[in-house]
Amino acid sequence: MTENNIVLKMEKITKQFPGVLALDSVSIDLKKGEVLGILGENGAGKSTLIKILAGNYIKDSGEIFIDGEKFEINNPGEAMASGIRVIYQELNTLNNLTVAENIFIGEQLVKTGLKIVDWKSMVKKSKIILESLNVDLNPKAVMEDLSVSEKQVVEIAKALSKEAKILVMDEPTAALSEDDTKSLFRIICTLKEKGVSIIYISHRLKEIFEITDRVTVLRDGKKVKTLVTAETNTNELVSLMVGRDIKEMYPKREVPITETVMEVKGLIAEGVNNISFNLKRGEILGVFGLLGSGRTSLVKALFGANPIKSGEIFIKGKKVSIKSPRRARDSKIGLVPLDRKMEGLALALGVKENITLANINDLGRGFLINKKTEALKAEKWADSLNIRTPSINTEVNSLSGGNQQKVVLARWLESGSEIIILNEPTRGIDVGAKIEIYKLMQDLCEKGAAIIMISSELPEILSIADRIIVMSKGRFTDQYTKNEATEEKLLSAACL
Amino acid sequence: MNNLEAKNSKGKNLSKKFLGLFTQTKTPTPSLIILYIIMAVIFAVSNDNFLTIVNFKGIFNNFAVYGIMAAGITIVMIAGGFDLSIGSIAGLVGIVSAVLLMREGFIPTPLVVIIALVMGCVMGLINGLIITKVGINPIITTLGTLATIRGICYFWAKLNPRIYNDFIEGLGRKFLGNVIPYTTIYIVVIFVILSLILKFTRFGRDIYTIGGNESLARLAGIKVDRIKIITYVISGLFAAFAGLVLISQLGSGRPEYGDGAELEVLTIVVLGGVAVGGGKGNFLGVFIALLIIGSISNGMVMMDVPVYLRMVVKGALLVFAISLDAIRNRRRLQLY
Amino acid sequence: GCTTAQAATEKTVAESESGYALYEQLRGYAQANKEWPEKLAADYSLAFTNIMGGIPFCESVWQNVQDQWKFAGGDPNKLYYADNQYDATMGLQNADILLAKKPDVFINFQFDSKVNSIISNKFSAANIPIIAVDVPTPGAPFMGVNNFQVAYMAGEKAIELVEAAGGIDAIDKIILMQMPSGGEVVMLRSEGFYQAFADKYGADKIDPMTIRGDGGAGEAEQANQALTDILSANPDIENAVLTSVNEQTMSGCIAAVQTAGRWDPEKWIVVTQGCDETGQQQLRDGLTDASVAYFPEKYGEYLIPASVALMNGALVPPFLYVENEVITLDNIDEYYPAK
Amino acid sequence: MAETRLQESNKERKKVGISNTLMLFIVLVIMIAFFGITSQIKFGQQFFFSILNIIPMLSNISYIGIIACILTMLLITGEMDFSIGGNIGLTSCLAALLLSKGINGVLVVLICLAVGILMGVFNGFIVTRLGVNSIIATIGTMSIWRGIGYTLSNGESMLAFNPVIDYLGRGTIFKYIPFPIILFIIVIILTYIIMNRSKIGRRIYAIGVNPMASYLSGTNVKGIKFLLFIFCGAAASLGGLILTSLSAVGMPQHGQGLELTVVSAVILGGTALSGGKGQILGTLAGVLILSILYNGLTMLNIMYFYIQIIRGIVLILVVATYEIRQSRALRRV
Ligand SMILES: Nc1ncnc2c1ncn2[C@@H]1O[C@H](COP(=O)(O)OP(=O)(O)OP(=O)(O)O)[C@@H](O)[C@H]1O
Ligand SMILES: Nc1ncnc2c1ncn2[C@@H]1O[C@H](COP(=O)(O)OP(=O)(O)OP(=O)(O)O)[C@@H](O)[C@H]1O
Ligand SMILES: [Mg+2]
Ligand SMILES: [Mg+2]
Repeated sequence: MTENNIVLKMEKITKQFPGVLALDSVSIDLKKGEVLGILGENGAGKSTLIKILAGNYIKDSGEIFIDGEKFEINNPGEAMASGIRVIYQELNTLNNLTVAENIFIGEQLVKTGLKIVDWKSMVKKSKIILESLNVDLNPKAVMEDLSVSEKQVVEIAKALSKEAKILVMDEPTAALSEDDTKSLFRIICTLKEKGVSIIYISHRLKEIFEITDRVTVLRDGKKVKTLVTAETNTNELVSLMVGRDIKEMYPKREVPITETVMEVKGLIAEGVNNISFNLKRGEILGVFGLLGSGRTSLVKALFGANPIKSGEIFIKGKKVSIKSPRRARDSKIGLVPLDRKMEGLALALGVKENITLANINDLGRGFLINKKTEALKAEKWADSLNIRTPSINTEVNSLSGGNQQKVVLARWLESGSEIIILNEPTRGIDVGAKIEIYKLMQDLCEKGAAIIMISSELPEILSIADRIIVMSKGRFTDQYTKNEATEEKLLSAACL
Repeated sequence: MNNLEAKNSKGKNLSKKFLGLFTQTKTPTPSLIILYIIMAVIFAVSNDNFLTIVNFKGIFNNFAVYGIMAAGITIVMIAGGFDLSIGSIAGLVGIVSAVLLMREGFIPTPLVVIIALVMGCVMGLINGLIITKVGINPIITTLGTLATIRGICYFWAKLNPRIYNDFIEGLGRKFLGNVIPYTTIYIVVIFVILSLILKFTRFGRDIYTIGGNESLARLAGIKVDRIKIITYVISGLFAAFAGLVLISQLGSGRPEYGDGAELEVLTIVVLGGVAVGGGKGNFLGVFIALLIIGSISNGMVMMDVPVYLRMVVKGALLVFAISLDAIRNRRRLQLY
Repeated sequence: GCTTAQAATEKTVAESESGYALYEQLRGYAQANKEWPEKLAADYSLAFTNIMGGIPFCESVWQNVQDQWKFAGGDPNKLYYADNQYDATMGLQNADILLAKKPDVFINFQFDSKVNSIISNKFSAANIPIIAVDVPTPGAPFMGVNNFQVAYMAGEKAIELVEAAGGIDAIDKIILMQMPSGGEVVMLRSEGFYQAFADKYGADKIDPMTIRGDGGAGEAEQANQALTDILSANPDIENAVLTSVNEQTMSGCIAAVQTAGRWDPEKWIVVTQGCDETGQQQLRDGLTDASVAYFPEKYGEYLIPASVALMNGALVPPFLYVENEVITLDNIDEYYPAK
Repeated sequence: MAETRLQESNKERKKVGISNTLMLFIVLVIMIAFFGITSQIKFGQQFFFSILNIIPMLSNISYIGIIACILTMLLITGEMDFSIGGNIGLTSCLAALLLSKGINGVLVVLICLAVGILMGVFNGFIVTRLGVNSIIATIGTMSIWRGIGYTLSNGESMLAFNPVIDYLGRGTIFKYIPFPIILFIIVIILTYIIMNRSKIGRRIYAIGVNPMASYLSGTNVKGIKFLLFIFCGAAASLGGLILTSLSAVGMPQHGQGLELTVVSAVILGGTALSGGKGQILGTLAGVLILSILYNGLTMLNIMYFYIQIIRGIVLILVVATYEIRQSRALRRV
């Protein structure tokens, strides 16, 4: 390969955050029309690297070359102007505007001449883009009414709305179902043919192998290695990422499954239509479904955050009415929600405060908080879940996605929940952390907890769940035991 | 609950149909219109002078000043900002112009008008710069400029200039064909133009984006600071114009003019469905809110409600209006 | 009859010799409106609160107080000032602040007579004499206008004009633009006006034709809006009698009538009170027909002599009423020569 | 590992905790020094630094301070209560009215507080249950309360002398310290403990930062907001009673425009109106700065409109300095 087809070159990029050296002289290069994967554990610095490329953060040192020319990026505008488009890891949508408008934020289509915003063609164009992603979303729909997954699709559409030279995707499929992912890959391929260069960040090795040409591995802010995807394999990548060998990607232990702890009969709620199932002690119940199938609505209903219209819930044989998350918590149910930042964390508060948020009452006798107790509780979980943070008082805001997820989980472990509902627990979480979380889930089961796990990631749900129920359009369609279940069965049931 | 939702969605279709151009998604306008109709009926029944041209001339002239100020603050608030200094700006512009006009023909009228408007823009610019460049919360900033500017007005307290200038006098008093007050025309024109700008220019759309999520706006490459500053300049400009109308209607310039206008205008704008914190709002809503607030006091004089009770009724109506709207617009039940 | 009259005169003479002599003398100095022959105010301190800084009336009062204080040989640095901004709470705070400066006399110009009672307690506790301006302060000599009387005078003048214009039956409405937020004392300024009419034509005739409006905080703006509403509520008003609590309010009212396109100097009988600079201008512009002058620019001519008298341990008459005058276009130049 | 992290984090906490507030208190000290010196120079005697000045000033602002502290808590949850001024007007008229009916002072106090609580309940209801924007909702109730005050008193002010009421605002402890100041101090201590040490305080902050997350963690968001509105109602009517006592008069105009004063003080103290940020001590500093500024300038015979100008500039300058210091801190890292 000759120098001249190198579109982007980032040389010795260094970035320091309070207490963290996020990037330590990292260099990458990107060829015309290639897909470069970036792998790394949570906090490895992937997002930081691309945020610098996007002009979102200012690098402390290092150089950026585009088409061989040195290029200073001081703000997102300049980055976009030079053909860099980014799909950020965090959702960035305006909830009270329409889909079409969100897709064209900051660069609305205008009629030639008067420069008047051209709503018609914006709607038309967004329809085309959305169709190419084959989701049927009404461009005129208001963002607010969309489910997280639907929002994620809009994010992608936004990045595709304009011709890009370099397209960066930071975990674009985190919230996507298999189908959406497939159509996304189809689009990536066509873009490649058009000569667009793509940086693709994901924790899903499956995808890395499927779509990338080369892959760069980061660890703790340092670049470990760049390899040609075809010439490597899962184990090599994983061991490069985590710095040690990993035998089992989806470790599964045999946990004795005993009596029923939760029973749901004919549950009807917003987005949920007549769901019945039961959950046993020590069991991990997987819930599978496509975008908008009602899984989140279901768990929200179970957790009292989505009013139940009819149906009954029994916990340990006792009928309970869960009117609010408080009731849910008191009946020892815990929820790790889908959207960490919006629903999971108080970002401006410290790790400590977030871990103890669900059971402030136990932070000391009576009216006051015993800071010592609190600190020790927080420390315990920070250590045992190995949450990477300078201190337990650091704002969770500055933690990487994976570590943020651990904080949320820690909250429910701290409040000793027996029924733990995890909505996409490993979304945006690296292999190492994933395995830790799988282990954690099973430790909990051994301690007698029962777990409901929503997941769109087939290999994960297939190997971790003991039983899988499938939903479609808010209805229950089918259920399988671990041994019966196969990808085909699940997908077909999900499309019923 | 169900029929409520039904009404709600019907209302939405309605609004979609005939409010199309001026409204963003989810406007409170329909409920405001309904409320206004109810009010109008009550007032009209209790006093047949309510539904008369004479009366509406009065109503419109009464809220002219607030209406013009509302135009500016609406833009600022949609962009997520806040401007409490408008009353003081109007006051200062008013008294200074009046002083400039004291010596007949000493300074040509057009020049006075220009000076006035420029003053408004400059004060708006100062607000904008402090807020964006120093990065102080807009409420604090404008609370500060409110006090400062009001204080400056009193430099001219001793001379109390009356307006003899025909042009300025006509500005807020004349009628088109002896029916439509000029002031009404100003408001309608201003609101329509600003609506078009909001709906059909990138600048307008960027205002909504910034108000909705500033960091997102920055990521999208929008020049956030510049646009925010412009919104404050606009607000200052309209406050200045309001100041001119004020001295025109009152026939003199006094340092206390425009005192307390900020809360009145804020009430109108928020009632009109402009979200505190930004991202939402449209001028039709503001206009109807203007009508409602304007008619309340007028209607109470019509029904001659005892002076002391008027405050109570006014507040109650306000609370009722905003509650009605909240209930109507509650699409999913409030969790927290 | 005549004996009692004699007794009365003797009594006053006696009093003035015994007590008020100094005051009378100083009053003489003050009216001369130049340097006093004796610098009696030297090395005394005087505290003055203004009811509402900024409005012409109060500015004139304050100006005259300062001038007279200088004439009396007072040290400007020992003339303490605070602005009550028509706010009883601020009046209270200011009183406390000025009390901390231990003045020799305190002139209290604060709108709520009842709040004044606590103020007077504090100062008498520190035995600092008070002089009340326009609004009574318990136990303090009162200087200024008798609100009710003045309003009554205004009423009588209005009646005179009504009669001249063809009698009360030619009048559609009597509009009192009041200022409830100013408290009772200020209310008297319009109720006295009403009383004059009631006494002349009988309450049952006057009541139905009386309209009371809330002119807000005594400033033009709200008065303007209030009258605009009243006008639209009564589209048939052509000939009206209009009064208000002060000149600012009135300027707003007149503007409202003009804006409504219903202004006709012939048909509107406008009598107002205060006759500060705004008022004089309105008279000259033929907007108002008459204004009862309070002569704010003369207040100091009463206040400073009284203060200095008190400083020098002399007595001061319990009531120092301004000689009010009804000012019209005919006599305005006697009192306020055109500039 | 845990221990070291713990210690370092404690250090960090201290660093963050006070900076903003500390700066305000420094400003305060500078101001006090300035006024002390200038008044000495101008008048040749010390008017400012005198019991005769300081004590009355403090009791005059005590009711503002009490309300400000409570309002701070509400603001931190991201809600606002503009109706405090109207509440004061209503309360003071009610109190005077009841006293004039010869009702026992203690009973009057209790009734007024109860009514204040009711006003809080009303605000809380429309804001949390009907989901009305609290700014405009309370602007509405503000005028309702004041209007009721005018109606009760028929626009007239009423003398309110009564042993109990008198004591509330003008009574003294140890012969010198006025009772309202004691009340103020108590409120400061209580609110400080609540916000910095207590469980509910933690919930209040969390709600301000992310109501959804708090809700999904089992916090009763609506309930706490409701409670705080009630606190505000009670605090305002207590303030109303104190003001009634200080002026010995009940009048509907009492507390007019107070809302802006209090809010400026609170913001000056570093509370974010968007919620989630704020400190009681900051509010205390804010209240003191604003009132001492007025006191000192009046002491120096400064015309009111100059005072306004200076007040405005100080407000902006203080917060500006704060912002600048913060952004520097960020850049340094
Ligand atoms: N705004 C910030 N302030 C302070 N520290 C930050 C900030 N953003 C990121 N960091 C820190 O920099 C490191 C790298 O973060 P980054 O988000 O790049 O990791 P990542 O590779 O994207 O992780 P993930 O796979 O979970 O997204 C982390 O330790 C994180 O705590
Ligand atoms: N509270 C609600 N009110 C109205 N509609 C809702 C509500 N919650 C969800 N929906 C709608 O119901 C459908 C199911 O949403 P939900 O988020 O549960 O699907 P999902 O399968 O969880 O999607 P995801 O892939 O994000 O998990 C979506 O179309 C969503 O827009
Ligand atoms: Mg990342
Ligand atoms: Mg969902």
